[in-house]
Amino acid sequence: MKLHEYQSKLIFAKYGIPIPKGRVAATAQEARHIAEELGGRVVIKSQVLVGGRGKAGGIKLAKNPEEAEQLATQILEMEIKSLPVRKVLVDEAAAIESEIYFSITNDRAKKKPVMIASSAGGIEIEEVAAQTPEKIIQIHIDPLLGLRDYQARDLAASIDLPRDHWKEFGRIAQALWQIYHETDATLAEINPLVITKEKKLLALDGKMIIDDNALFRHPDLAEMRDLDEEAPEETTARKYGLSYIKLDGNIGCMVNGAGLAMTSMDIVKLFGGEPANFLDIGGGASHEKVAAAMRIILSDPNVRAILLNIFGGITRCDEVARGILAAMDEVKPKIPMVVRLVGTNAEEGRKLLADAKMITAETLADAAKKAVAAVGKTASTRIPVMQESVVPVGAPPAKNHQKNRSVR
Amino acid sequence: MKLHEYQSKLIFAKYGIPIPKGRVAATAQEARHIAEELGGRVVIKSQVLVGGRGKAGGIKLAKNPEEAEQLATQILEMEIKSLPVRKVLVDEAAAIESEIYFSITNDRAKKKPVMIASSAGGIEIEEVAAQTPEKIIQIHIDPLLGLRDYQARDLAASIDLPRDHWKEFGRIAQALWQIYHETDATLAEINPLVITKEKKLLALDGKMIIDDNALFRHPDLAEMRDLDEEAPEETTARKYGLSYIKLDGNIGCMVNGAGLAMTSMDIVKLFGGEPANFLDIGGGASHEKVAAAMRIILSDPNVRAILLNIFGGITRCDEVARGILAAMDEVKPKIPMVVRLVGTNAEEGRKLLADAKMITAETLADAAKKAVAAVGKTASTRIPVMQESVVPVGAPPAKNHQKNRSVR
Amino acid sequence: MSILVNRNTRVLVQGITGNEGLFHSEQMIQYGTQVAAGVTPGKGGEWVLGGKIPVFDSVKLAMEATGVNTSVIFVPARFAADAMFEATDAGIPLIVCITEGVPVQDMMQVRNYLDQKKVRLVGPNCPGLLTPGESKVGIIPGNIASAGNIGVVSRSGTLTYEVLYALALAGMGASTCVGIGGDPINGTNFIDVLELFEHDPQTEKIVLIGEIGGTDEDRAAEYIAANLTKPVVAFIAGQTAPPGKRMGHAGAIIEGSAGTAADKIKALESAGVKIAKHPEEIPLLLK
Amino acid sequence: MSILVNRNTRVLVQGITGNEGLFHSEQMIQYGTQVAAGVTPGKGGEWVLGGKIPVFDSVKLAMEATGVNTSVIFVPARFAADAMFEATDAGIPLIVCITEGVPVQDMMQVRNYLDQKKVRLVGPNCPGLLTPGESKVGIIPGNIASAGNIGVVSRSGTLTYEVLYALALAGMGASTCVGIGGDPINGTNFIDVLELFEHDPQTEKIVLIGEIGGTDEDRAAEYIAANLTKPVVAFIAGQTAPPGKRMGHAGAIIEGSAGTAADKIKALESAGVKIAKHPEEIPLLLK
Repeated sequence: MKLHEYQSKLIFAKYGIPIPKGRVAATAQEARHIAEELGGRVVIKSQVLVGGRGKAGGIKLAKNPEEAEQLATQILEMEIKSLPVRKVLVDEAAAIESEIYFSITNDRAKKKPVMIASSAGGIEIEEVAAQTPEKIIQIHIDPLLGLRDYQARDLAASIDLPRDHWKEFGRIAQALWQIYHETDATLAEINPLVITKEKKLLALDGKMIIDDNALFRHPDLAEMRDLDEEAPEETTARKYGLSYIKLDGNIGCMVNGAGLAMTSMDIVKLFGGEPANFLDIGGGASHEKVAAAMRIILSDPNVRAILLNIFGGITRCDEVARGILAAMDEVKPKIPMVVRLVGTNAEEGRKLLADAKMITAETLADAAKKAVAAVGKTASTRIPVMQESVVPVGAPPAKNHQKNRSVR
Repeated sequence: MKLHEYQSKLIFAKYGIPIPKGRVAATAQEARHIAEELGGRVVIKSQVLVGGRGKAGGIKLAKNPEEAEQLATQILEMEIKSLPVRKVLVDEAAAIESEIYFSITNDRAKKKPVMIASSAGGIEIEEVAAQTPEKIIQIHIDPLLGLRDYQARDLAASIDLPRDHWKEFGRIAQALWQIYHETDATLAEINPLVITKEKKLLALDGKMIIDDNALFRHPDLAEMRDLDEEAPEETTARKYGLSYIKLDGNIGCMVNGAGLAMTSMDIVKLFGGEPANFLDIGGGASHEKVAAAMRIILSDPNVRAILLNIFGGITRCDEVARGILAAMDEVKPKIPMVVRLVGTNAEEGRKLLADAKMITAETLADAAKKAVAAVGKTASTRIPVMQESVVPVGAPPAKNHQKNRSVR
Repeated sequence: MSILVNRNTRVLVQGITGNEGLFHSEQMIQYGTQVAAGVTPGKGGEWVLGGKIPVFDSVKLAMEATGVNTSVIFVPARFAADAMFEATDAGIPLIVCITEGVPVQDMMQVRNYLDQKKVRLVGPNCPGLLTPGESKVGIIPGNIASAGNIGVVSRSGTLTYEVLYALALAGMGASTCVGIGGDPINGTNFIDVLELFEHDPQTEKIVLIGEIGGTDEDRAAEYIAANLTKPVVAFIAGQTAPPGKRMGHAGAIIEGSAGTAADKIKALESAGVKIAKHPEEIPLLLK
Repeated sequence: MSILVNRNTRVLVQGITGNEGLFHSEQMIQYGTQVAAGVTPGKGGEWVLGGKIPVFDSVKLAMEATGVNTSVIFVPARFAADAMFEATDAGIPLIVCITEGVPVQDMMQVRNYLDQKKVRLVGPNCPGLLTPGESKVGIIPGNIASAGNIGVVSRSGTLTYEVLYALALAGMGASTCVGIGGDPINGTNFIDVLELFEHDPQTEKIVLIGEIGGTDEDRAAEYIAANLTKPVVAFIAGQTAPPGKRMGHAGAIIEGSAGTAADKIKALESAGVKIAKHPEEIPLLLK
């Protein structure tokens, strides 16, 4: 779960990392009030959960409260990568002397947290990493021991941080480690961490991602989730423990297991079709879950056929079959459905579905071919079931919305 | 540093360990007020930093506020093992079904924290350990990993705790671990942890000892030190970084290093004398420290001679010599002083002392013999220098006060 | 022969009284696996599955009483790390964690601790192990695979079943199938299993099933090129998946642009591995 | 021959710019020890002791530049654990920590971590090591000891000097003197050093100096009885000390009534060790 910049920085401040004075605003008037309180120049920063805000014009400097209001109005009317801006952060402008990149994240290859820093901080850091990797320093942290002070010092020395700042950098590093560890973050990033003209360290921007699997122990963080920032069908999917990502094709896929779901998509494509989504119903899917999954797939108006591929293991095919029947009973889809059930209780599942009007398949390739063929044949428009009840007014058009999401 | 029961229990409560309702009182009237607030029967418990309070009559049950006042008056007039009672804890009386012993401490042989529990809790636990050691369960904790939940469960199972209490016991165990770890305790003990008639777990008594070496990171705990509970000369000694323990003999000893200090005492005894104290001036003793040490030794009216044995390593003999001269200048002791200096800068040290009226010695045995002989000769009474300024009015007689202290 | 599990494997089921634990314990027993005991704290002394399997309060007690040598974990995600620590400290040499959704920082601690203790972990978030005809430890449906000479190793769950099924339909069997799980931090990896297969006389050919994300397949490719004499066929899922979610700049720095199916396929091909376009093509490439 | 340190020992001083670090670095150099570098974070690039010894910001940098093989730590107690972790992670095989007052929970973490990494620690709160005529690593005054065939191991600080001095006055010399320190949790213990002396050809006889508290001397006695062929003379300090502070009931449970000088002397005597009544008696018992 991604946190907004302003949420991340509030957490930073709680752990003692210095951040600029500032507050979040939902309206231009609020932004003006904050600018008045702060006095002097302020930065107006769009709060959206995508990168590249600056390049898109979502970050502006205002010389006075009037200009702050003006710019906030502009920014609050923007869409950045299809995401409408709903909030701006109004921060005191800092006098920057130099910019440092600093983060802690997981290194899956080394099975350890890694602390990353560079003297070449700022928005071009990825280019720095690609062009001059020697400017990026990585220090791994023993997960049982935690960050040692000497490691923070080594990092400071390695990025040639002036010695006057070592102690403060050490405190910030320990705070960032505590944040990373105590919030179950998979990323805690400060970019840039600036040295100001007043020779202070200041976290100008912050980004945090929390491990979804660990949210059960962080109810306070779970509440920070910004539902405005994700597609409504993804919200519904999460509620039911499903994993759903919308794509641009017309064959809806419902599969158990991420690997098999991806494989099903791959085969649809291999035989000339286009998958409309990734949808993993997970292990041990109950029939409520299956029904929810079907409603989500059908909420996409592009879908012309559904491919159901269930290989029973933890998931029992009879339970899935019951879910399919319940969902069909409720939503009465008018498009072709290709079903393939194999594995645990497959026989019982197939029996349950015997009377429903469905296309059955034996192998995965066979199922994909039949789904592709079905789309070719069907020309009937169908009622976009559930869509009205799922998509709130003012939500972004679903189509391009989550293009850069992935299955992992 | 030992904490009082009431201090320990306040820490317990902060970490979520259930304790009886109650508060500490310094007067009988206060005790009555607390008893009135609590209603019902209360327990009046003397707060002194020694064991065996119960057997000494320092813990009493009161049926009503009047009786609470009466008993508090009695207890506040007591001395327990020479320590006057200055405070009582007034706790709601619990209806006890059974008593558990539960603690976390250091196991120096295994180099790990150890969690200890027994179903035979209460004041006889040491006897249980001696007579029926199989009733005492020990589980070691990996200091890098911390207490695992399964270990708390194993402990609960091993002491045959009824299953209904396992979850609560697990929470208490994790809390006690956090307390032990976060306060740098060397002991965090609940004895007894009771199961009440209402089937709740309740920490009826608590004891904590904090690692003196770690107090630098716990200023809040360091403030909890009860100076009333230690000999004033020990307070002074700690202030100067000295380690001092009063004994019953008449030869004052001032030595650098605990092992050598004990050895000096042993040799004094071997040659027929009686050491008046253990005093380790530590490594790298400055002359202020040495002067303070001498004043502390001379504050004991029994002292008839002083044995100074300094073997220079980190400690430099010339610096010690300067300390001796400064102290002599100030306190002008009238008793014989036997001095032996060897090691780092011993030559310079001896030169500095050449003009002072002192008995010098080459070997440790020689020094001890001379000190014993000097006591035999001296009959002069001496002015008990510093004593008035060091010992506050109302302090306990120093003599028997700290009999059961040791050098480690 | 086979690897990791065989007819002598004596299994402990941690979380045996839960829905999944109970269902799959029964499936394992039906398959012929020696399920010797279960653990559910607070339920020690009970017997489950028709009174055949004793339940203990702790792994230690279960081990003392029944001498198990493998543990399979079905406990909920929030208790999974503790279950792995418990099994490790009790001295179980092989732990198979089926549970999905274990927090990644828990897994980093577990993995680092287990490495110290030289314990082998398979999973978490994995389907477990199957040596057809001998033993099944986990949730792989037993009826879809037959014994043979193909070693199967997979990061995936149900996709693994798909492959076993395709092999069986083609008249081929598996020596052992190892589902290593797809979590970012797990125990046994591709290389560990490839090494075991290379030294297993029964295994003649190997199937490797990978996914997008991470660099495990790339490192497996290097290992294959340098150490393996037995032929390997691979399938990589996720060729049509959109590019991965980036973990901020840090993810880009740590993992670079690696992790796409195309990259992995390229790496494996240069190691001499044949790549299947879809699972049902695997048996053809094995011939 | 000798144990642990000799003329090839190249020493790094952690905390070299502090008072104690600087003073004792000079003493070590004067003794002939190869002091190759120092570390004080934030002072890298400086030179100390007449411009002869370079100071680095970290142990890693110092090691890369100077190839030290032993580190001696003089940093304040609150930084000592970090210094030991740093030296360990940098790959220093022998760490000698002079610092006293290190919190005991810090030491439990350090000790458990170092054991994983197979690093040898001497101390903390110890006087260090001396191989007379070759190398001194720590704070033992060099001029009080001469080279010889007596191995000395001690939990004490200045008491160790007393013993070395008594040996020298009696015309005896030490092969190596090891001060293991008296803290409740430390690195190298009596048994480790006894084993090294047993296998050191130069060492013919051994002196063991113990104290009240703990059970290290008792375990050393068992080890001596079972494994040692060389004669051992011991002195135990604290015969007149009052009984130890008890760590509540827990202390009594963990350590029982053990730890008195009388107990330790009894244990050592039954292992065939001669007990000196005071340090100056040791040379007589060695004859």
